Amino acid sequence: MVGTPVLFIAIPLMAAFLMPLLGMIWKELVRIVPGLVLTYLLILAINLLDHVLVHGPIIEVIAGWVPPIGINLVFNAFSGFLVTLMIFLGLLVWAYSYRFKRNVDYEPALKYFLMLMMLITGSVGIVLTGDIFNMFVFIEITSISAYGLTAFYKGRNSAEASFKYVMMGSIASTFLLLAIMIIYSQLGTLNMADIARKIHLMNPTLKIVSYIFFVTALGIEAEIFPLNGWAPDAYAEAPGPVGAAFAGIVVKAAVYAIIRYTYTIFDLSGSFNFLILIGMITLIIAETAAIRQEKLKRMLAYSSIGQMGLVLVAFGFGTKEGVFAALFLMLNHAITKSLLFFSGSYLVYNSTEKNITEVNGMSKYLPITSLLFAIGAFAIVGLPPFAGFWSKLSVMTAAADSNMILIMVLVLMVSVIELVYYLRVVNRIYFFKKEENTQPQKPTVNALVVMLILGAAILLIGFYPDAVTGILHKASATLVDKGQYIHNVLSLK
Amino acid sequence: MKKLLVIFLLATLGYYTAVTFFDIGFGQPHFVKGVSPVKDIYLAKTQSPLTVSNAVTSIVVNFRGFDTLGEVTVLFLAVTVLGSVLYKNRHEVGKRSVFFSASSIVTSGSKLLFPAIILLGAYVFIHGHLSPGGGFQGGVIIATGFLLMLLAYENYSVSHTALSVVESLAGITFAGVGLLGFMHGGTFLQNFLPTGVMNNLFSGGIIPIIYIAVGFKVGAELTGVIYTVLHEKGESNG
Amino acid sequence: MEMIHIIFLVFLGGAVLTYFAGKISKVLQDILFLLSVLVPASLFFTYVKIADSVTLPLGGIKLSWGLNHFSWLFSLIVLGLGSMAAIYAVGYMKGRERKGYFYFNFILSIMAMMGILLSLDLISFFIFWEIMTWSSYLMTVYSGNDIQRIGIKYFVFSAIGAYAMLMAIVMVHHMTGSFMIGSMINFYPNMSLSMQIWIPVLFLMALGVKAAMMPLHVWAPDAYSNAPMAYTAVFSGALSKMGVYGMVIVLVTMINQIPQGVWFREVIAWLGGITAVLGTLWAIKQDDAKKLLAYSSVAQLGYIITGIAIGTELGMLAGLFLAVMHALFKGTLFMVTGAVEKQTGTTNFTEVTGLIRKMPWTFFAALFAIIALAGIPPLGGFVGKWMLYEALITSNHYLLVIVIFFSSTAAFLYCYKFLFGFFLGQEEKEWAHVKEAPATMVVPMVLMAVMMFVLGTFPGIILKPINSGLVDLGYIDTFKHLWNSSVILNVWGDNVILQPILYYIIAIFVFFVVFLT
Amino acid sequence: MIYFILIAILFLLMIASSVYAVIQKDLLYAVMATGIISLILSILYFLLQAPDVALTEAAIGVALTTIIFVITIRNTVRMEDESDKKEKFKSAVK
Amino acid sequence: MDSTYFHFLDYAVYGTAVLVMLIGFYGAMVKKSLLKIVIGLSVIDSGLNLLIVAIGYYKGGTAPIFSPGFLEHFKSVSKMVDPVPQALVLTAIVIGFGVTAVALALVIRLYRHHGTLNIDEIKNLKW
Repeated sequence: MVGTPVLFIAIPLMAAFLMPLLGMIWKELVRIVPGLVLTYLLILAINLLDHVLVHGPIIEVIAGWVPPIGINLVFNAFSGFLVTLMIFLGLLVWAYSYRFKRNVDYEPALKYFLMLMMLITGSVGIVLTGDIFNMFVFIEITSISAYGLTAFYKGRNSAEASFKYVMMGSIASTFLLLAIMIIYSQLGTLNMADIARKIHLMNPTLKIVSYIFFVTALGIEAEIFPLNGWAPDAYAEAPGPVGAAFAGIVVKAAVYAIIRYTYTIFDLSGSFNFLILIGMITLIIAETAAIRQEKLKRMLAYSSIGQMGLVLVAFGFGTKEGVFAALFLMLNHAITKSLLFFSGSYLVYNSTEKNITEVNGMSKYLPITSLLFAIGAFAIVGLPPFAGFWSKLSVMTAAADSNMILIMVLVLMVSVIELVYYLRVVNRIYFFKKEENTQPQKPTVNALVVMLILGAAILLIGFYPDAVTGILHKASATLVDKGQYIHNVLSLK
Repeated sequence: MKKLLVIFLLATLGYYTAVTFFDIGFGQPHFVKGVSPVKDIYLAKTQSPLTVSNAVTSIVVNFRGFDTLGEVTVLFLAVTVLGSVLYKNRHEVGKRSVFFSASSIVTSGSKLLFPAIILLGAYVFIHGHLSPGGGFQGGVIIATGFLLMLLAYENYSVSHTALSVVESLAGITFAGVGLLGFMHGGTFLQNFLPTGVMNNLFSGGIIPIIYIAVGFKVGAELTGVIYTVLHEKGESNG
Repeated sequence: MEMIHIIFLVFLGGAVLTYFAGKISKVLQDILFLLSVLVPASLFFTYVKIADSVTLPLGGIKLSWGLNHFSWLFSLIVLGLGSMAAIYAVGYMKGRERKGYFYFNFILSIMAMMGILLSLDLISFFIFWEIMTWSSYLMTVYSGNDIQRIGIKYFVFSAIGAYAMLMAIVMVHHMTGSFMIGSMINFYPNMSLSMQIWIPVLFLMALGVKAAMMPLHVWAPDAYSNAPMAYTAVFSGALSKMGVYGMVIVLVTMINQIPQGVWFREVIAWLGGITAVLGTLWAIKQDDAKKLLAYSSVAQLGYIITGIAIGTELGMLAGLFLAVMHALFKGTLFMVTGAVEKQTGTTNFTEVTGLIRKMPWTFFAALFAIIALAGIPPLGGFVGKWMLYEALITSNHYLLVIVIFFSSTAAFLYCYKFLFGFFLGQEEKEWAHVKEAPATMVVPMVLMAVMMFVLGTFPGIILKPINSGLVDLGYIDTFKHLWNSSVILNVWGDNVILQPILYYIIAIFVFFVVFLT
Repeated sequence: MIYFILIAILFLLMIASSVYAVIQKDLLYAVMATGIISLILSILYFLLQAPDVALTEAAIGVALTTIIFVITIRNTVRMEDESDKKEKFKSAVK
Repeated sequence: MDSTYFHFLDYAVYGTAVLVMLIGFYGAMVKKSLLKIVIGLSVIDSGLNLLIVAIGYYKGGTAPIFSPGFLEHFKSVSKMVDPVPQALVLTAIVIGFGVTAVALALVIRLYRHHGTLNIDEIKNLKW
């Protein structure tokens, strides 16, 4: 073993506190240090994941108090997989935004990278923690960084988008605290495993109320339908790489939280159907909204919301296959949507409006970026031989195994809509004449490398899905096995 | 129409929240039968291994110290975000908004009060493990002291560099103590100092150290918040 | 590493290499392109034997590919037409922009079609099906003005079909626990009735889209006419046959197994008939050669669908024979149109006339193809249509015979229009400078014209593989008993007594045409 | 009994000031009302045996939050601009 | 402290807290002024914090501080109120302050751009 899960939190925090000091020594350090930290964490995550897949989960206790007294971090195959994915994406986002929009000078750069690092740390914390109040704290860390990143540009709309996000976020934290307190007042504990063990003792009405509060609160972060008002604006107004970070990291963490509550903590029988219902509504509404968008990033945002709906539907099957499919979807969505955001923000780099019409004919000027965008678009609609196909196939297989024919039909119908709006953009990039007032911008070398890595990942998974399915199978088995989780956490002495 | 909808929504929400909390009950033990709440363990452990007088402090700093680390980070981030949101290029920085032209009584009074307030704040966070109060409260009190000075003196300014150095050092102390505990005992934030005698100033192991760091950090951060917001003179349209 | 793997790898690697070779040298790109189509084709016909099969475990699923007689027949169409079109494309694409893009998608299309034919499991079938869809889509939107509408129409139809197929696939997987086509077929009789109906219907939706069956044909005319002609030859000639290929399998292995299948076949046969009539009528109205041929393709596919939907041995034989012939003559016609387009810059009949002396070889190919299309002896089209009539009559579909007959009579109108419009009529000054197309374009056209003649004269050459393919599917060997009962096969299949007379007729016809000019 | 009345008055005052904070058009007064809410909260926390929280609420809620609000109001506008489009139309007609 | 008072409190604390929360919600959702929305959010926080602290209260309990002589006097800790909600509220208050500060900064920036706080006039994005 090379380290413990607590380093995922401690190291970035330490670095964050250090960064203002380091900046005084050499200004470039504030750009370099987050990359070093994330690289280290990625190595750590891969090592730990490797260890966990062989030796079983690592339960890290904090301050020497075993659960349920103290806070604990759980690094098992499921959370470990997500953490690795998040840190990998975080590293790519860092590399991509290293010299993104050169006009950023020292002060904003310091703040940008600080917030970015905290965004990743907060999301990782959400996934790792085994304590519901601690999760609340991490959600707040993530949200505040997200508010700041959304309002990062000086343009007139970014503050508005961010304010909307703050409003929704505050309401989310209110609900979250209420739910936490309802549970605490009944069970006298805040540890997830302990709660899961005792939840059957709880009054069913209170249980349902607290579950609904939880899902409402986390649904705001996870962009579930009636609560996703903030998302398109935040995606559209935030800097391009941040959109990728939202889609790939923050939302994943929130979905993880919902899933943890549904699968492990609560034992409500109807909650799976509830997940399918809200997921389906989210999927349909978001995809029909996406087709009407005129701005590229808003379209991507709605598509991201729709994909999260699909992930929830897949989780809602409640079977191991469903979880596998959902995890596969999350993985592919993280990779692909990041690629789309990355390449998309170069396609509309110099435009103020970021309209879809402004990508017209960009393939002549930005051949590689355009190609990667096209690959991403093909992958996300699930065309073989790209990565998205396998996840779509696994979702369909899981649905068929759960006898959910109607869900299958709806999901496939929505996929056709998705296909239409992505193809429209790809057509514009390749087959339309360039608009006169658009100025293509060559991507920087590091951005290009990042995009190529993601494109290669899409192709790799597309041609050789076995590269990831092994981990996904183990992770899904870990999530479904609730008793093992409780035992692992509470048997510590 | 919208108002009606909102009222309906709120009525539903209010009803369910109220019913839920009336179910829980007030002032009597509300835990489900058969569970042993963690608070009993907290109260017991607060006395014997930790020797901390203030149970809230022991929870905030030790049992749930990780939360506090996160909380400090939230404040740190809030300052960062504030700076980022209100960031202006050098030539844009406006004059500080002036509330009132302070009379000499106010200015000299503030000057007198300022050290006292700082002292009070320091006292509060140093005695965080013995009496009510602690890092947060002490930090806030210190920040109010600076606020007073900023309001009273038009030209009073706090060195931004100094603030961020204090902030960073305090933060590093917190995380560093945690990592020391990790190296010493194998878990993050583990106590590695002798705990001392209950109700002594030097008791509670690492708790006072952390709380002092938190106090400095919160003080610096909140001062930073006030400073940033104060220097935001909006070009009002009349 | 088995030969089938190597073939796919050569296709794939060739596609990528060809794409990037354009950065180095245009000639290298052309050579690489030809190599990456012709080398796998020759490898396939020399090294891959019937009943070879290979597997490839992927994503927890065992993908398996293998060859049988039936898929060999279609491989013949795909690789034969594909090679011809590839040679043609080198000339056609000379001087055009984005050659790499064209070649890449061309090779991928061929690979995907081969993949479909070789697939023994549903997943690889679906994967190749989708690759085929998007590569042909990318060709459809290669040029033209209205691509947003045309391309999306094509893709949406394909996607609806493909997703219907995906549903069927996962439902089959749910019931049988396996993705193998064989196990699906074996399990089919044990399914519940609703599944027995739904599974074929869902499959037929996907296949019907590609085969441009009546309610699902909407995309076809636009897509066929909008793609570059060098590709449309493959698109209409081979790619649409993938739908036919799947339909035959679904019809034979599933629908024929259940009593309700009669109604299915009836409906599909009628859909085919209606497609044929309407396609012909639409084609007559067109002024643009591309559009005309596109609608004519839809109509011809209607014949094929009718033939295979009848389901008797003779009907199958007719449908498959027509499929082969259609690949040949429609491929040739699209190539001709492409040649005319390249030399004159337009494909509108009202603008281009009298090219017969300027482009004699092209005219020769067009003439043969048109004769075959119209169903005039001695070229292949006649044999196919005759067999189709026979099949319809022997299975008591008298009304359908009338419909089909009406359609093929009406087809003369547009056949004439095509021939007359481009090649006959007044020679205008405007086109005085027009020259014959380059050799790389002429040679494939002429070769295919000759092929048509050969097959029309000796239909037995192609009927034998069709027959063994049908035997693979479970039909009894038709070689002996059926061929005896059919007049035309009796005469032309075995001995060639009537041959000189027919040549005479054709010579008179040609003379007549030439005289007219 | 005196406690009863005191507590009741505190509760009523809290609700009243929250209503006032929401409906008052003059934002400065509204902010003062939130300050009063925090003050009452602080007292209630003491009564609920939570001195730590009371201290925090007094410092953060009463002092800091209010000050920041006030600074913000000084930097922006003091009165809530509730003028609907209708009213604007009216004034335009006049 | 007599019992009537606590019976009254049984309902009044929760009732007041929930009512304050709802009033805050109403302000945040209906009001047009950005500052009013932020005020509403902070009112919500106040109500919520009261609610949480009230959960931890036990009748006749003492503050969770082991002042000198506490154990001699009470013998056991069961007379203490629950310290956990208090610790949580401590965290929640600080976090709430951070969020409020961020929201106010955004208000200032919106005002800088638009010269107004009215939501109807700021709406550039679809709400």
